[in-house]
Parts: sequence; structure tokens; C-alpha cells
Amino acid sequence: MASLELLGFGSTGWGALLIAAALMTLAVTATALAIGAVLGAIIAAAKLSGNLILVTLGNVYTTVFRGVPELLIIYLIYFGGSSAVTAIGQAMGYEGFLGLPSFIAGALAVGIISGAYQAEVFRGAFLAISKGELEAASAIGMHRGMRLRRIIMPQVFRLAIPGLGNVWQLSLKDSALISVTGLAELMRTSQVAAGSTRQYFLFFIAGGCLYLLLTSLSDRIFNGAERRANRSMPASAMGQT
Amino acid sequence: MDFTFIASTMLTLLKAVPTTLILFSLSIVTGGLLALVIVWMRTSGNPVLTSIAKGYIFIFRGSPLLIQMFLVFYGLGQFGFIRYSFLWPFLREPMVCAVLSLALCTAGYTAEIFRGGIRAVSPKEIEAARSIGMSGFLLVRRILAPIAFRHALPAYSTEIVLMMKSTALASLVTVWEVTGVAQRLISQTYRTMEVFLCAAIIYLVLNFIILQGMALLEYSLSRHRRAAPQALKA
Amino acid sequence: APAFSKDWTKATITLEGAYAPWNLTNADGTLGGFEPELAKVLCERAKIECTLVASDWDGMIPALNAGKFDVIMDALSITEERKQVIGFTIPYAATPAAFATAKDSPLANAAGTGATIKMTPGQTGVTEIDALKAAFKGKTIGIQAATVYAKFVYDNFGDIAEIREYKTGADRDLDLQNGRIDLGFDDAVYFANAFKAANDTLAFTGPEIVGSIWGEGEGLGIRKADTDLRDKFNEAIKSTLADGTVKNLSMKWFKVDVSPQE
Amino acid sequence: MPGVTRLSVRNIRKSFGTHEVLRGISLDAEDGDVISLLGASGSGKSTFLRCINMLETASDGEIWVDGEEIRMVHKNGRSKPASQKQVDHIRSELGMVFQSFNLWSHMTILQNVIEGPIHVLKRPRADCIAEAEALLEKVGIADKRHAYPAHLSGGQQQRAAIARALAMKPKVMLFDEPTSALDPELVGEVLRVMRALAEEGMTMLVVTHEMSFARNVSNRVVFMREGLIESSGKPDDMFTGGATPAFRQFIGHFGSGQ
Amino acid sequence: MPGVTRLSVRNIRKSFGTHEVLRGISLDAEDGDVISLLGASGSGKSTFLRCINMLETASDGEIWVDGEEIRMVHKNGRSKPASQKQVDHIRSELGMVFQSFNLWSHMTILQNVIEGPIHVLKRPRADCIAEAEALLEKVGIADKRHAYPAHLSGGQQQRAAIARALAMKPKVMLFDEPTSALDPELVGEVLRVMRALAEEGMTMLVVTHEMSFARNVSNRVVFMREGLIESSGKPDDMFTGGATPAFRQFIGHFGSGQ
Ligand SMILES: Nc1ncnc2c1ncn2[C@@H]1O[C@H](COP(=O)(O)OP(=O)(O)OP(=O)(O)O)[C@@H](O)[C@H]1O
Ligand SMILES: Nc1ncnc2c1ncn2[C@@H]1O[C@H](COP(=O)(O)OP(=O)(O)OP(=O)(O)O)[C@@H](O)[C@H]1O
Ligand SMILES: [Mg+2]
Ligand SMILES: [Mg+2]
Repeated sequence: MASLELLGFGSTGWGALLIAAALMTLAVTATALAIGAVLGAIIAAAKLSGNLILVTLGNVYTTVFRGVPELLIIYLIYFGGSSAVTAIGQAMGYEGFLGLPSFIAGALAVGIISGAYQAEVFRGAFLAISKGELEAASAIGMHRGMRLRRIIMPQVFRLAIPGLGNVWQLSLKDSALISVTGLAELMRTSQVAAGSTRQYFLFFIAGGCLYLLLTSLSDRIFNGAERRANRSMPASAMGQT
Repeated sequence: MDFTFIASTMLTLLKAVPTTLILFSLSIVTGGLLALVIVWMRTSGNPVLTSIAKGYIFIFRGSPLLIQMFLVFYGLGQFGFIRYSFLWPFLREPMVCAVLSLALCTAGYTAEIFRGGIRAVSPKEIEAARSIGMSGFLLVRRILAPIAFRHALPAYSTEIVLMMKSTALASLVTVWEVTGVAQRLISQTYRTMEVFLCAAIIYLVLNFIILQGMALLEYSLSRHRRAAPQALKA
Repeated sequence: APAFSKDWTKATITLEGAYAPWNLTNADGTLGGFEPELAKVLCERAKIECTLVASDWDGMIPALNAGKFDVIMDALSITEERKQVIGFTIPYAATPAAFATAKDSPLANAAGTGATIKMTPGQTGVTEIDALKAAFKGKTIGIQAATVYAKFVYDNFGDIAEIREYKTGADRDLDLQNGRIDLGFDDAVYFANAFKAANDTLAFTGPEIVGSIWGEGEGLGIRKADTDLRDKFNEAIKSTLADGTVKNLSMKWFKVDVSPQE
Repeated sequence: MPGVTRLSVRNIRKSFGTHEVLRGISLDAEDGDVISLLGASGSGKSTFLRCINMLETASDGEIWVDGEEIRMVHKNGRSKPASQKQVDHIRSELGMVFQSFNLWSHMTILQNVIEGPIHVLKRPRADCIAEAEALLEKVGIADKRHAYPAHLSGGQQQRAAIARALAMKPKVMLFDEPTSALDPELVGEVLRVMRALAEEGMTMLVVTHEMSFARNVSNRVVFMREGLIESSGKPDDMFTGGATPAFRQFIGHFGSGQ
Repeated sequence: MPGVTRLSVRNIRKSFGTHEVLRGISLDAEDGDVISLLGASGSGKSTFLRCINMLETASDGEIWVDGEEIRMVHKNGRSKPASQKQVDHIRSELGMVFQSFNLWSHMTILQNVIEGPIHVLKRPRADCIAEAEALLEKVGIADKRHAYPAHLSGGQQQRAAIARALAMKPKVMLFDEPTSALDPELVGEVLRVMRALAEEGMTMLVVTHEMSFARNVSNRVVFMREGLIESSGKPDDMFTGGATPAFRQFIGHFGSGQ
């Protein structure tokens, strides 16, 4: 069949390009998630700090970056970031245009957005920790940082895994919007293949399947992590009579 | 800044707000109901229902909405048996297809969010309910759902805001909502930043209202958790 | 745009790489099609070392102005609106437009099919168009949003037919096959290629329309400030039009001649 | 109708993993019986109560409540109740006070108490509220009825849990250390309430470490040891003459301390 | 060094909303003092202990631990500790056993016990494990050391909580009903452990409903009523001659029941 040939690895097959694109999507999303984890932890800490200024700043961040369409943020960073870099370059005597590479611009944009979502996930997980256990930690003289590291973080991590799984999914799909920067990730490559061959269904379904493959890989990782983290919990009362 | 341009852009975009709101509210309601069914299947303990629910969640969470919408709108019509069935008069309508694919997608996410809320309910409180003879729907309605909903609320408000932004994709299927109109304006004027900024302000205001509403709901549902012990802060 | 004087020995040209047959991507990732081959000749004649990069259509014009590349070559019609933001070379192509419908539709072979008519901007009272109006009454016409063709359909058929706007021509073609709409209107060269992908279930109906109504044609997009670069390419385009290079490439890729007629 | 067997347990077994916590326990209780369940920490007392109202599924054995057997199905080596409806019905006749209270955190104390009568028993709201307030008065926390569980002291939570169970007017009550968080004065108060219930014919199974309760209020004492009933009998017999050496050691502190 | 004042509390007050739970409490405890804190449910005993180690911030009053005053700042009508560092330091010298145990759910029992010594006191891991195992042995749950809290019985959790507090070797221990979930045999065991600690000079403040403990182990009894110290004195005086009518009523059950 001609369509199978189009998906294959021969000279007329798009297989190799599509797989490279899926790996690019994976790389850009993983980078974005890491950036977002750092930002998210900081913002969550600010929102929980009780300090009016920090709380307000945290709220502004999460409201803006969750409330504004992702595409606009990607545009702002891709174009705005380039102007900034060029301006810095000129100040240092370099003549000409300095671009923010599309991988970095894309990962940064998706990372900033994912940070807003991760902040909410972390905050929710923190609030779900038993107050009594925090008190027990205070009572033996654990200071703030240690309480965070020894009692809060392990439990936040456990309680946050399902939420982080969701954020990963979101970032995976936000990464599709980076196609406007010309980065050859999965969505753009599917569209290019569809436009070049005019086989729209074939390539959109192939692209969709590759996204599902990435999802099932990451689901496996998140499920494993969740099982490991939940071994201290009693069997949920849900399934029983 | 060209204020007359911004003002006229704003006016054009505001005219598309009702379309966005219709898409949004219809798909949230439909998707929410569908999510309840899926969560019920997912937690039923019946292996067949559970795998169907898992498969559903996997597919609709796992692939981009853009592709889903494309396949629903342009793909279904490729099948003769659909094109000549009683469904076609509905599926022929772009608005129906847009709401359908938005709802199918959000149902997958919402189901996972609700399930997370259910898992956060203390097993001890469920036991207490079972011990007085509650089970099934009564247990869900009186104990499980209120506590789980309270737990799920932050994640759910996130999902609602995401849906608001996802409506932007509906222009792919010829439903011209705010983002679609903005993109059309851009391809007429090429003033990307100005037009997008106007659109951003509209979404920001809509989402701000939603988030405030959800925060209010969250506050009113957490009376039992307020006045937390001070050790939290110290 | 960076305002440094440059002697233009090097330039970056962008195209989408997904708009066959104007430009497309081969399965090995290289770019091909009418425009990449023409670009090669133009650059040789202008003595510029060119790099071709693919980028997304949606961000192309702002990215040009942000300095990410120097030239857009992507079937870019020269229009008044675009002239506000970027500069253009003279056109290297100009294409006719026409209606398409399903082969088995009652609208197939409408009056004037096979003929060519010439129109100017704002022209009314054309007998062939009036005949189409009578035939298309109450039907649904699909167009690609924000194109010169969209404006034409609104101006001439807005009062008698329902008009539905699509983000891309390809989406519209699929709906034409699905039967959600009755007619499509677009660039005839584009359509000819689309029919093949649709297994020839679609066909032209009514006359081909040519002339200044579609503007000057397709040209290279270049930052307004870079007049010296524009001049170099203008010279190169003139020479490729004069010696028939454009015509040859056009016959190879489109099977018709799209060189702009005077 | 005295003499009617309200609760009958035959040869119950339960394991967690490889650890067999209950190793064959049988027990009968009639109308108005008050049975004290004594035993060392970890001997399986809580697990036994939880098996009776099916919060844990026993791996073997029979349970009869009010003459009705809880039907079980056995499949792939696991057991579960055959009919959820029957389980719900039986549970509404079995009251339970948990060792860790398990109040519903999203409801006030009053809401906790009226929840079951209104929604499980479908009784009129106004009646339920009136009765709940009387019950809260009886256990001394009427002034806290609009507070949430998290804002109560330990003893107040325990009394709320007792009121919640009593509001269901069950035929059989299962108490898991119902006075552990109470001061002596309140212990006396609660024991008085329980004695009155016994006189009205309620059957009670009480896990307790309160020897004075075992001796003075209950009419039978059951001593559990490592998942088995080591000995049982009338309180007077157990606490004086007929005790086994193990039981004597268990109550040693009580016997000598004061 | 007997006779050294380890803990000194001056005129502590605490309100929740409009409800004043502590209305001015003062107390001194020296090396080796074992003070029983008695009082009705809701009289403010837990709140008092929580104020001493700053889990609740008292609205008024002074707290001295080991000769050092916990410095407070008062701003906009709210008080808070001046130095978090000082609070952390003082807390590591104050052990606390909670009424509701509050074991860390993500750690095994052994991990719960060694957590403080290793990470707060920075002692060598191997030593901490050895000591923790000895402590768990002492309270009788050494076989459960690798289990998670959710898989333990009530009494086992309570003993783990006691071991966790003792592992910090604090100078002052605050116990909130440390034997409420224990059977008489274990109560005797735990009381023996506490008596030994007292002899080694540890200062203890024990909220309890166990009158035999108050009478036989402690060297002072403090009776709280509605947020105030109603009376206090040597156990023998309190339990025989010098008791106030309120205290007599409070222990009534204990006095007569057996
Ligand atoms: N977080 C809180 N918010 C509001 N009120 C509270 C809070 N914590 C305790 N209280 C109230 O303060 C009073 C004293 O509570 P506390 O826990 O100190 O009592 P207690 O003497 O320890 O009682 P018990 O013996 O029952 O444990 C009670 O009436 C209780 O309802
Ligand atoms: N969910 C569980 N998973 C594994 N082991 C468990 C679980 N629940 C209880 N156990 C174990 O079963 C044994 C009996 O527990 P149970 O709670 O019945 O004791 P108990 O007699 O009520 O003790 P206590 O007087 O301390 O409350 C204990 O050794 C306990 O560790
Ligand atoms: Mg127990
Ligand atoms: Mg207390």
C-alpha cells in the first residue's frame, strides 16, 4: 500500500523524520518540565509563605500564565526574547541579529507555563499533608528547611505525582504549539508531511499515535512512581464493600 | 501605540466572545457529565468497565486536541455509514462537532482529576460511613463526593481555565471564536502583537473571573479546615 | 529590523515546506518544489549565498521583521495590507482562480466552464459572474479566511450564498468531499493539485478568473529597510522571467505557466 | 424479647499477608448482653470488630446478625459478601464506635450525628435533629454542635463518635475503646449511658482497657490472645477464682495497682 | 543537679476566637519532677502542652525552658516568637507525645524513631539505629519496626510515638495521654519506663486520665478546670485529705468504682 510506504523508512518514507520529531518533542517537553518544576516550587512556596507581597506575586504569576493563551506566551518569548538578546549583543558590540534558538525559546515558554500549573499541584499537595505530622516534626525541633526536606517534600512528592502526570500531559501538548517557531517537533513534522504529500488523515493519525506512544511511556513511569510512593498507605477503602 | 487600531481590534474581538462562551459552557457541562460516567466506570471494580475507561482516558488525554478535533470534524464525514445516518444532520454542524470534541477531551482529564480527589478522601471517613450502612450512590453523594470535590477543586479550576483556552481551536472547524477572529485579523493586518495582546486581555479577564469564582467556592467549602494550627506557619 | 549596512553576500530564505507544489518537504527532510528550485537560480544570478530554512506560516511575517531571516518565498501574494508591514519584489508568479465542486454535484459544469475571463478590482456587471450567481443561489461556499479570494466571494456572492471560512485550503477541500459545503473558491493551480489528492472526485466549475483583481501576483517578501537586497532580487527575477526559467519550472511543477502576464 | 440471639460469630479467621491475626473466633450475644473484649495490644480486637461489620472481609467463618446470615461468595481464593444490599441493611443495625473516631471532617458535629438517621434510615429531619441534640446533651457536648471535628479536643471527638453511633438506634453496638480519651468523671457518665442502653435491651460488644467497666457493667468477659479466645466467662468468675494464668498476668496491674 | 528549674510557665493565656481556653496558667517544674495534669475533657490540657512547645502561640504570658526565656514579639495584637532558631533549639529539648500520635505516614516505625536523632541532633546513624531498636524493644514493638504506621494497631502506634519522643533524649517530656490506647499490662510497662526516666532526672508533664499513675508515679498533681489551675499539690494530699470539692467530684468514679 502506498500509504504504508509513506510511513516507512525507505527513501520515500517519513518514518525516520517522524521518529526524530517525536524525540524532539520528548526533549523539549522534558526540558520544559524541569524548568517548570523549579519555577513551580518557588511560586508554590511564595503562595504558601503568608507574606502578603509574595502571595500576591505568586497569584499574579499563576493567574497570568494560566489565563493567557499559550500561543501568545510562545510568541512573546520567541520574538520578544530575540529582541532582548539582540539588544544585549549590540550593547556588547556585536553587530547583527542574535536569535534565541527555537529549542530554547520553546522550552522556556512551555516551562514558564508549566511552572504555573506545577505551582498549583505542589500547593494542593502541601495542603493535603496531615497537620498532625507537621506538628510532630516541629515538636522535635526540626527547623523550617529540614521539615521541608524530610517531611514535606517526600509527601508532597507522593501526593503530587498524579497532578504532575497531568502537567506532563499538558506540556507535551503545549509543545505542539512551538511549531510556530519552526522547531521540527512532532506536530509540525506531521503537518509538513501532510501538506507535502496531501495525505492529511494518514499523517495526523500517525502523529496522534506517536503522541499516544509518548503518553503510554510517561504513564508507565508516573504509575510506577505512584505505586512506589504509596506503599506506606493502607489499601484504599474505595474498592472494598 | 496606535489606540484607534487597538480599540477597533478590541471591538471586533469582543463580538466573538459570545461564541467562545457558548463553546465553553456547553463543553464544560457535557464533558463534566461524561467524566462522571467514566470515573464511575474507572472505579467500578468491574474489569471490563475499568479497561474501557482506562482506554478512553488514555486516548483523549494522550493525543493533542487539535488532532482529535480534526479527526472528528473532517474524519467522521469520510465514512459513508455516518454520512448517510441519522447522526449526520447533527454532525454536519460545525458547532456540534466543536463542542463534541472539546467535551470528549475534557472528560478524559476531568475523570482523572475527580479520581485524584476520590483517592484523597480518608479511608477512615469512608469506613465510618459504611459502618452505618451507607454504600453505593448514597455513600458517594453524602460523603465521598463532597470531600472529593473539595480536594479536586484546585485541579478542576485549572482544567476549566484550560478549556476556556482550548475553545481557541474551534476555528479549525469554522467556528470563529475570539482566537480565530484574532488570527484572521492578523493575517489581514500583520500586527501580531497588538492583536494578540487584545485577545490575551480578553482571555485573562474571562479566566480571572472564573478563577475568582472557583477560589470563592473553595473558600466556602473549606470552613472545616480554616483556623489551621499555627505550627503550619511557625 | 536591524539597520546596519550590509553588502548582502549571504541571505536566509524561509518557506513553509508544506504547500505543495509551491514548496514541499521530501521524505528525507530536504526541501523541494517550484520555489526552492527557482530560489536557487535567483540567488546564483544575484550572487548571494542563500540558505533555505523551513518555518511556520503563522509566524512568518513577524519573524521576518524580527530579523530571524531575510526573505520570505512562500506563495506570498502582494497585497496592500502586507505592503504596510513588509516590502516586496516584483512578482515571479500570478495565478488564476476558480470554483471547484464535487464531480457528481448538480453544480458541476456551470456556465463558462473551461473559459477564462479577465477582471479588474471592483469590477461589477460581468455577465459570466451573474450567470454563476443564479446557479449558486442558496448554496454554501467554502473559502480560506483572509485571502484575496475570500474578499472576492464576499463581494460577489455574499448576498445569495452562505459563506464558510476555513483556516486552510486543505480543510476546505476535505469538507467539499464530505459534502458539508457545495463549492470552494481558490487559486486554480492549488486546486489542480488538490484534485489529484482527492482521487479526482472534485472538478472545476465555471470560468477561470485572471487579471489585476488578484493583485500583482506572488513576490518575495523582504524587510522594508533592505532596499538593496530587494533591488538585487528584482534584477534576478526580471532575468529569469525574460529567459523563460520561470516558465520552464512552472510547467514542470504546475503543468501550466504561472509567469505574470503584462 | 430476651433470650433472642442477636449476634453469632462462627470460627472467624483473618490474615494480613502471611500474618494470621484472627485464628478462629466464635461468639454469641443475646439481647441485652454486654460483652467486654479484653486483650493485649495487637491481639486482634479491633480487627475482630471490623470483621463483624464487614469492614474487613474474614477469610473464613460465618456471621449471623439478628438471625440472618451474611451471605458470602468465594472466588479465586478471595471472599466477598454476596449482596451489598444485605450488608448495608445489616450495617444499619450494627452501630460502631471507632478507636480513632473517624468523624467526617467536612461536617459539623450535629451534621455528623444526623447524617445516618436522615439519609440511611430516611427519618424526618426535624425529629433527627431533636434526637441528636438530646444525645449530644447526654454526652455533654451540646455546646459544640456547630463546631467541626478538627476544632474539638480528643474527648469531645470521642463523645461525638459515640453520639453518632447511638443516633442510628442499632440493635447491636460495637465499641472500640469508647472511653480511652475520657476523664474519670466522663468515663462514669458514659458507662452510665451504656448501662441504661443495656437495660433497654441493646446488645453491646465493647473492646476496653477499663477493667472497672469489664467487671461492673458487662455480663460477660472475653479475653483474646494472639488471635484466639483464650478464656471467657462471667466477670466475677474471671476476676476472682476461675481466671487462667495468662489473664491473671494481663490484669496484674489492675489487680495490684490500687 | 537536682533542684534546677527546667520549665517555668508564667500566666499563659490562649483563646480560639472568642473562646478563652487558657485563662492564666503558671507552673514550675524542676529536674526529675513528674507532674500529672488532670482535668475534664475540654478543660484545656492539650492546648496547654501545645502552648509550651509553641505549636500554639499563647496570647499572653512567659515560658522559660532550662533557664532560657522564649522571646516573643507582639505586633498588631498578635504574638509570635522572635527567633525561629531559638524555638527550634528549645523544641529539640522538649519531647512531645501527641494525643493522636501523629506518626509520619511515609516512614516505617524505625525511620520515625531515628529521624530526629539523625537529622536534628546530627548523631551517627549506626548509634541511632541501635538505640532506636533498644527503645522499640523496651515498649514491645521491635517486631513491627519495618511496618508503616497505617498498618499498626492503636496501641502499637501509641508506643511508637512514645519511642520516637524518647529517642530525642529531651530534658523535658510532654505526654498527652500516653497510655490511652494501651491495655493494663502495657500501661504497667509504660509506667515503669516513665518511672525509670524520672529517676534519671527527666522532667515530665503528663496529661492523663490514669488516676493510679497520678497517685503512684507523679510527685505533683495539677487539676485544671475551665482554663485555670483549680488546685494542685502532692498526690497523697490531693487524693486523700486536701482535695477541693470539684476535684473530689472529678475523681468520684475512681474513688468509688472499685
Ligand atoms: N483549633 C481549635 N479551634 C477552636 N477551638 C479549639 C481548637 N482546639 C481546641 N479547641 C477547644 O478548646 C478547648 C480545649 O481543648 P483541649 O484540646 O485543650 O482540651 P483537653 O483538655 O485536652 O481535652 P481532652 O481531655 O478531651 O483531650 C475545647 O473546648 C476545644 O473545643
Ligand atoms: N491493615 C493492616 N495491615 C497489616 N497488618 C495489620 C493491619 N491492621 C492491623 N494489622 C496487624 O494486626 C494485628 C492486630 O491488630 P488490631 O488492630 O486488631 O489490634 P488490637 O487488638 O485492636 O490492638 P490495640 O489494643 O493496640 O488497638 C496487629 O499486629 C497489627 O499490626
Ligand atoms: Mg485496636
Ligand atoms: Mg486533649
